[in-house]
Amino acid sequence: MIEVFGLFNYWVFAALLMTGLYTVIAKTNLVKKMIGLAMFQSAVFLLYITMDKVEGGTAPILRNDVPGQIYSNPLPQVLILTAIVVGIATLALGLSIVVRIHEAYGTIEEDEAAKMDRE
Amino acid sequence: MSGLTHLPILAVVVPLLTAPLVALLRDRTLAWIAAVAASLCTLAVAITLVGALESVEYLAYPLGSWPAPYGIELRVDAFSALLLLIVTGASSAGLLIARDSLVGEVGSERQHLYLTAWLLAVAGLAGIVVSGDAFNIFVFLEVSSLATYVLIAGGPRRPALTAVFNYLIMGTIGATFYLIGVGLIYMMTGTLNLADMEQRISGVTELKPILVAGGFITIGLALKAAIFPLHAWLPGAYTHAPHAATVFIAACSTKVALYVLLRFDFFIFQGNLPDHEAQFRVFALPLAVVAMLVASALAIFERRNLKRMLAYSSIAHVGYIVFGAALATQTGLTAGILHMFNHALAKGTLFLAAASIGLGGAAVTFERLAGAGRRMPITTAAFVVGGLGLIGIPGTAGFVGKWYLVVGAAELGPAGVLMVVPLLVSSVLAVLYVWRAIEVAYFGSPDSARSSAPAVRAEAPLPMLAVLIVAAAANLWFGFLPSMPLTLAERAAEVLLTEPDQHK
Amino acid sequence: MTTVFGIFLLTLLLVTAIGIVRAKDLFVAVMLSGIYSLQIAAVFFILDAADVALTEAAVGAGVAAVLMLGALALVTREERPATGPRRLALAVVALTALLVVYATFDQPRLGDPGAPVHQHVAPWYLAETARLIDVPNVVTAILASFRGYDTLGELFVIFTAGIGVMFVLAVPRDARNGEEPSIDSAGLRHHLIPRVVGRLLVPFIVLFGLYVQFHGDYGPGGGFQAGALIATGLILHALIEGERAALRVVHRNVLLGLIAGGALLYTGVGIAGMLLGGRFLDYSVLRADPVAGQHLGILLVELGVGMTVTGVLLTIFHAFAARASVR
Amino acid sequence: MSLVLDSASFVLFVIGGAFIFTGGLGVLRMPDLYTRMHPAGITDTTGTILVLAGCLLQADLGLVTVKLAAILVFLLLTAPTAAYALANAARLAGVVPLRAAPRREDAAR
Repeated sequence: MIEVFGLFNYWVFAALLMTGLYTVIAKTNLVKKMIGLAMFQSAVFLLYITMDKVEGGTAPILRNDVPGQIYSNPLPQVLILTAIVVGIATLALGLSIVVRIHEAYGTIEEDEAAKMDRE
Repeated sequence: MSGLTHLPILAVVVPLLTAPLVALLRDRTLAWIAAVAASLCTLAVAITLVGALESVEYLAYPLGSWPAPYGIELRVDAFSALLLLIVTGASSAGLLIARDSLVGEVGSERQHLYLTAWLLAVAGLAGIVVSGDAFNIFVFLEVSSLATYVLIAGGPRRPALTAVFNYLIMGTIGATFYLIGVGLIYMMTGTLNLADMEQRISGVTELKPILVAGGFITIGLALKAAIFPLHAWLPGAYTHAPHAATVFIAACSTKVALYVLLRFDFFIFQGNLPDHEAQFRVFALPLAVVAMLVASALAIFERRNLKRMLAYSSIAHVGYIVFGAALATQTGLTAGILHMFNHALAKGTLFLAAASIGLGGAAVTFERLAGAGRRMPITTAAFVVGGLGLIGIPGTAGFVGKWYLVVGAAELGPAGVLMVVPLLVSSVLAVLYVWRAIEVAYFGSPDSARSSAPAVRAEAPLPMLAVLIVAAAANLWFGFLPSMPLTLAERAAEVLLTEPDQHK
Repeated sequence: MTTVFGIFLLTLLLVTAIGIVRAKDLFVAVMLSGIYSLQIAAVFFILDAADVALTEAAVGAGVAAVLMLGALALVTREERPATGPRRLALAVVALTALLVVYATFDQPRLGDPGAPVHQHVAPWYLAETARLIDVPNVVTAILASFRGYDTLGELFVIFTAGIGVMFVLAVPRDARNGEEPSIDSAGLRHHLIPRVVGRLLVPFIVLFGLYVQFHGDYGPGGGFQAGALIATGLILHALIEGERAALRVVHRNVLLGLIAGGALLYTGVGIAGMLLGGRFLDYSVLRADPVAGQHLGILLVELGVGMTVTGVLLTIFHAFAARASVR
Repeated sequence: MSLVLDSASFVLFVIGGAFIFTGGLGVLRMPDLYTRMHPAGITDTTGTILVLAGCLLQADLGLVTVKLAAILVFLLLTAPTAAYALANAARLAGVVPLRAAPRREDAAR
C-alpha cells in the first residue's frame, strides 16, 4: 500500500498548489484571489506535514510508559504552526485592503478597478 | 566584550521592542521621537558591526544558547553588515523626514500605527540580513513584507490600495515559493541552518528536489526583488506610497530580497550543483540585460509622474545588480554588491528630493516639478546630484559601481566586452530620463504656476532639507572615497564565492 | 486502513478545492474553504501532527471563516463571470506543476524512517528534550525554546497584521459608495435559541482556551491555539450580544494593551535572558536550575503569544464589524 | 465482559452508520431546503450520538470517557441551534417552503 501511494500526498500537494495558484492568477475577484492564496499556502503545509510522518510513529508527545515508542518528526510541525499564523495574518491584511478597495472603487473586480485607475 | 557579543541580535531587538511601545503612544510627536531614536540606535549598531567585522570573518550568535543546527543562529558577515547599513540608513533618513512629510498623507490619529509598522519593517529587514537560518529568514521576510504593505497602503490616493493589493498577492506568492524551496532542501538534508545546509547538501545524491528547490527559491525571491519579468508590482507600489515611505522602501526592500537570493545561490547552491555558475549566467544575464534596457526605456516614456519614472529606473538598476552577480566572478559580484549600496544612496537622495517637492501629500507629477529649480534651489541641486549618481557620472558613488561592472564584464574576454554595450546603452538612456527631469525642474514653467504661484523660494522645512543635503553629500563622499563600501563588497564577494569545504 | 482513509480524505480535499474555484457565489466559496480547512486538519491529524491539526481547525475553519464573512458583509457577494488572464494562468500553473512533479520522483516515500529529514536534527530534539527542557510535548519545546526566535517572529507577524488592519480600516468610511451595511449591530439579541445556547457555550470555550494555553506543555496546544480559541469564544459573544455590547466588556484600549503587552512580554523574557548573563531568549538563566528556568520561560512566552493573538484577532474582528455598523 | 462491550459498540456503530448514510442520502434526495434539513439533522444528532456512544463503550474509563461525553453534550447543544439558525436565516432570506408556494409555479406556466 505504502509503496503505491508513497508519493500520493506529494501529488495532492502539487494539485492543490496548482489550484490555488490558478485561482490567484485567473480570477479577477479580489476575495476569490484571497481564498486562492490561502489554499495555495495551505498546500505547502501539506508538503511539510507529509515529510514529518514516520511509519509506525505517533504524535511527538513523549510518553514514559511506552519504551521504544517511535515519534514523528516534530520540527516540520513547528515550522508549519508558524506558517499557519503567517497565512492568517496575510489573509486578514489582504481582506482589509479589499474592503477599502470596495469603498474606494465600488467594485471588487480587479480589472474594473484598474480601468478606473487609467481614466 | 559582552556588549559586542550581543550586537547581532540588537539590530533586530531594538526596533522590535520599540514597535509595541510606539503603538501604545497616542501622541504623534512622542511616537515619532521614539521611532527615530530606535532607528538611529539600529544604525549605530550597524556601524559598530561594520567596525567589529574588520578583525573577524563573521560574528555568530546562537539564540537561546542552543548550539547551531538545533537552535537558530544569527550570522553576520561583511555582506549582511553592508545590507544592514543600507536598511538602517534608509530607514533613518525616511523617518527623519516623516514628521514633516507625512502631514497631508497619513492622518495624525493613525500616525502612531504607521510608525509602528515602519519599525516592524526595519526589524523584519534587519532580521533577514542577520539570520543564518533558512526558515527564520522566511519568518522575518513575512514580518517585513506585511509591514511594507501597511506602509504602502498609507498612500493618500486610492491607486495605493490596488497597488498594495497587487504587491501583497505577488509578495505572498514569492514568499510561499521560497517556503516550498526551503521545504524541499530540508526534506533532502534534514537541516535548516544555512552553514550546515551548505555542508550537507553536497552529500545528497538524488538531486532533482534540490534543483527544483533552487528554481523555487530563485523565482520566489526574484518576485520580491522585482527582477525583470516579475517586476509588475513595483512601479505602482513606489508611486503611490507616502513619500517618506518610498525613500525607505525603494532604498532597501528589493535589495534585501536580492541579498537572500545571492546568499542562497552562491552560499548554498554554488559548488554543490553541477555547472551552477554556467546555469546562473545563462538564466540571469539575459534577464539583467533586458531589464536594464526595457526598464530604462519605460522610464523615458513615463511622462506624468516623477516617482513612477524613478521606480522604472529602480527596475533597471536591479538589472545592474543581477548583471554583476551573474558574471559570477570576484569582480562581478563585488560590483553588484557595491551597486546595491550606491543605488540605495542615489535612489534615496532622489526620493528624498521628490518628498520635498511633493510636500503636503501632493502627487509628484512633472507639472509640479516644473519650476522647482527656482522655487527650491537646494532641493533641486540635491536631485541633480542623485540623478548624476544614477547615470554614473565620475565623482558620484554611482560611477564606482558601474565602473566595476564594466571591468568585471571586460574580464570575461571578448564576449564580456560585448556585454559592456548594454551597460553603456542603458546609461545613455538614464542620461535621457534624468536630463528630462532636470530640464523640467529648471526650465519648465507649469500653466497653473504661471498664473497663481510666483517663483518664490519655498524650500522644504529644515529637517527635511538637512537630511537631503547629507544624503547628497554622501553620494559625493562615497564617489571620491569609496573604500568603506568597496572593502565590504569585496569581502562579501569572497564569502559568497568560497567553496564549502574551504570555510573551515 | 489509515492509508486508505488518508487517500480518501485527500481526494475529498481536491474535490473541495475545485468546488471553491468554481463557486460563483462568494459565500459558498467561503463556506467551502472552511470545510477545506477541516478536511486538511483531519489529514494533518492522521499524519501525526496533532498540534498543527488543532491550529488549522481553529484558524482555518474558525477565525479565517469569520474574517472572510466579515469582509463579505462589506463587499459584493456575487463573483462576476471571470475575464481574467486564463491562458497565462494555465501556462504558469502548468510550468510550476511540471517543476513540482519532477521533484517528487526523488523524494523519500511517505513514512520512510530512513528519509534524511528524520536523520540529522530531529532525533536530537526527541532525545534531548526530556533532559534539557523536560516537557513531554516536543513540539512545544522546539516552538518555545529551541526555535523560540522563530516564534518571536511569528508573534510579530500577527502583531503586524493587527496593527495593519487597524491602520488600514481606521480611515473614515467614504460615503460615496456607501451601500447599506448588512450586519445588524444589535447582534442576535432577538433570536432566543442561539442567544441562550451561545451564552451557555461562551464560558466553556474560553475555559477550553485557557486549558489549551496552560496544558500545552503536556498535550497539543499552546499560546497560539489558545489565543485563537479564546478569541473565537469572545467573537461568538460579540455576535450574540452585538458588537457594541462586546466592546463594553473588552474595551479597545484593553485589546491594544493585550496586543502590545504580549509582544513586550515575549521580547522582555528574551532580554531578561541577556541581562542575566545568557543569550537572547536563553531561559536557562532565569532560575538557578536550568530546567526550571526553561519551564518558566516557556510559560511566559506562551502567555505572551496567547495575549497578542487574542488581542489581534478580536481587534481585527471589531475593525471589520465596526465598519459595517457605521452609517 | 469485553465481548459484550465489543458487540454492543459494534451494534451502535452499525446503527449510527446507517443513520448517517440515510441522512446523506436524504440530503441528496429531498426536494427543498427545509425538507433537506430534516435528514441533515439526523446525521449530526442521532447518527453522531450513536457512533460516539459506541466509542464510549470502547474507551477505558478515564479522561477519554469524560472528553467523549463532553463532545456528546456539546453536540446536543450546538446541532439543534445550528439547525434553528439555518432555518431562521433561510426564512428571513425569503426562501419559501415547497408546499407553501405551489401557485407561483402554476402562474409561471
